[in-house]
Amino acid sequence: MYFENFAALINMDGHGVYVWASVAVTLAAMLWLVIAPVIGQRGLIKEVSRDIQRQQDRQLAAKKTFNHEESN
Amino acid sequence: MNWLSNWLSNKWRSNNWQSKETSSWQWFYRLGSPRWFYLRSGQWLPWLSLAALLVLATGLIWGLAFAPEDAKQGNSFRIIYIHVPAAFLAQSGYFIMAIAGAIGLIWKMKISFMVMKAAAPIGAVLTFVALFTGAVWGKPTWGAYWVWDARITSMLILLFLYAGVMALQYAYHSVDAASKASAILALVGTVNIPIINKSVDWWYTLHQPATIKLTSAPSMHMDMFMPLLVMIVGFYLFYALALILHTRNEILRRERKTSWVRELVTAKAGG
Amino acid sequence: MSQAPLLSVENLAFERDDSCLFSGVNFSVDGGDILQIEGANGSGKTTLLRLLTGSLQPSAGEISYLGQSLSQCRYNYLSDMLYIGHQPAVTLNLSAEENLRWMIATSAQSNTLSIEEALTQVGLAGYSDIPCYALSAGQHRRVALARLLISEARLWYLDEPFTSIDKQGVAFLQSCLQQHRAKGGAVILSTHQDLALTGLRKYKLLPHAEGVV
Amino acid sequence: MSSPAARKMNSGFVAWLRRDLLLAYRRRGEVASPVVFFMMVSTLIPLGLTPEAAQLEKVAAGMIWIMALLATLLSVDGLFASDYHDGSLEQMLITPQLLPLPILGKVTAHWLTTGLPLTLVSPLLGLMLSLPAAGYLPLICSLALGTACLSLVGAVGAALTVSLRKGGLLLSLLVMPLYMPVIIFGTATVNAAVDGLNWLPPLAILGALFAASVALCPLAAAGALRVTASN
Repeated sequence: MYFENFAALINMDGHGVYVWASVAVTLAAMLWLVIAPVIGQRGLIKEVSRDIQRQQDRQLAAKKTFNHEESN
Repeated sequence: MNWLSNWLSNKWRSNNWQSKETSSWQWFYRLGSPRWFYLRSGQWLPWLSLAALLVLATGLIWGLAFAPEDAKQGNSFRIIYIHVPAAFLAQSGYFIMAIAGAIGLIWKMKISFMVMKAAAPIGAVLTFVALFTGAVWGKPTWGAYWVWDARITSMLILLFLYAGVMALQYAYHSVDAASKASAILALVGTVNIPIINKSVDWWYTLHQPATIKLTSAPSMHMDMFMPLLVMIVGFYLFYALALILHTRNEILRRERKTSWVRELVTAKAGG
Repeated sequence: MSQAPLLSVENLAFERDDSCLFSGVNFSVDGGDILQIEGANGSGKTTLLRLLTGSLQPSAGEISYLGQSLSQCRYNYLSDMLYIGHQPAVTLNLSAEENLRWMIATSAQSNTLSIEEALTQVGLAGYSDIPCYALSAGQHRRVALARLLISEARLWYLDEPFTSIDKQGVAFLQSCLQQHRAKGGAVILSTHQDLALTGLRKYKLLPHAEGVV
Repeated sequence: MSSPAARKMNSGFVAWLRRDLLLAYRRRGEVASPVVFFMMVSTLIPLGLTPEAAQLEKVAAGMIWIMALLATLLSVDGLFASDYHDGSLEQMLITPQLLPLPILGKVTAHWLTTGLPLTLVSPLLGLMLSLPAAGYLPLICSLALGTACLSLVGAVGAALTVSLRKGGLLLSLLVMPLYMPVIIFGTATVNAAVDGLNWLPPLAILGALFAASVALCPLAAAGALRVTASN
């Protein structure tokens, strides 16, 4: 390691604040770029499965009314 | 003049490719199938994320803890290991977006429009990261968070260019119109980026010749340069990962009415 | 010798944002034909006409002019075509005469009929130098229809040409179509009006299915 | 077809140029507004900054250029809008001529009715903002070339946003970053002359930018109109 100890690595001769702030913001942004689509995908899958459910319900309802009319 | 008029008319957008010449270009068109891309990219994802994580961690630890400090700037120079790769990817990201848009316009490949749409927010976030790290780096170097440095000014303009593409993308209700219009804008921007960068460089040297340039690559020592190289590779891997993830969502969103997406979703919901 | 028809449409389909508006549209039109496109609102009549003018691209199928695909004879085809859309393309700040002069300048072929004469025939005599914002919607239509008299194009595409013109205007337009037919031209128009024209054929656009001639 | 194609190709340019000039003449009040805007903002600058000549002359060139840019941006929004609404644009898309030529005609008319008047009144503004004497000729030359670039690039933005209801603000967002090189070399031309340097190199670059815009912008605008106007 270039630094003598861990504290020196954190401090970096007074420049640590700038370096670590940059690292933190960058990592946060990158993490967000990966996590946002993963969360988004879950939402999308839920939405699509709800769509499918609704469509099935509609078909079922249509069948029922059709049968009903037939029996009359 | 005939070729020109044909080109300007819509011949080049003809979509006969589905029937013709499927043999030699098959891989290309198969790549164009959203379904194929979605299923295949799912297999790549674990490996890609592992590789990106490893390379980024290596580069970051190497750069922050093991590389020697810069003689003039001291330890604050270590911001280079995230600023430069982010700026690099922000620029190439715009070209990737424009190329995807061009492929979409010319070969009418749906998937490339989806890639284009996915690339815009990723590029914008990376541009923002480059701007932020540049500003933070400026404080210990020049004593101010914001200095109208050539590179940072170019980055700011790049952020505006990304914002324009994204705004146009969201302005249209029709997906087709949004894709094509923003592809044209991205292409116009691509032609302009080199001009903008050159003129900003020229403008900067005209006004204040830099005393300390943030990134003085030629004078860089090998020990400093290697971690930077590793970080750039890591950022590229990360970019590919993010692009694939965003594209997959876009595929699901646009293909939600197709049977393959429905099968996929019912399989996932059941299992 | 069997000659290629003036305009033929094969298996035309159009989809926008992954939903299909219509598909499998087939018809051909020759000199002396008047084809009326029918269909419910939203069935794609305007879109079909725009596909024919080449301002929209079909998702599948082919439009050919004299047996050649449109991309091969774009200049000749567009020179031989006249389209009047929903909007009559009448600029409000120009007078009727200026509007017509500009339209002639941008279209490829025109006959020797004077603008004054054309405006007289559509019933706008004495209105030629009044700015069009002072005219009514029906009069705008008439300005646009005056193009029909001056144009030498064989193919006319008219989108709802009978909207907002009065009875006289309808009669005039019908006689205009008849004359064009007699000269060997062809007309494709969309309207809900029942027309009493010789040589009239109808094509019904059905949503996402084949139309019926 | 015996009709000579070349003659007709020209007529697309001339016909649209003449029509737009005639329209501009009919709407003189509307056409004058960019120039009035240009003049009005210039009175704000001494009020907002300082009336001192020594300070004004430093910012004069840049301010005049920024105002010219904004004035062009204000007017370029309407380049295709009224044609889109009355159906003329639809007719333009189906004329047999090459589409970039009518577009170039319209842009030329736009420059003649905004860029040129702005260029012509700019010496007056220079006077009001105490621009040094050496700066006038470069100001006129650079504005003449530069506003043409602005009109051409603006046409692409106008074509991309023509069918949007609130296109104006979006248009400025799209086009402004593309204007940066023009403003850099435009102000540099004037400042070089004021500083007693050779002002021809930046002007030459401005000329190169103009040449590139003439060649590429009508093509891009044509592509954009085919996408946006039919939707």
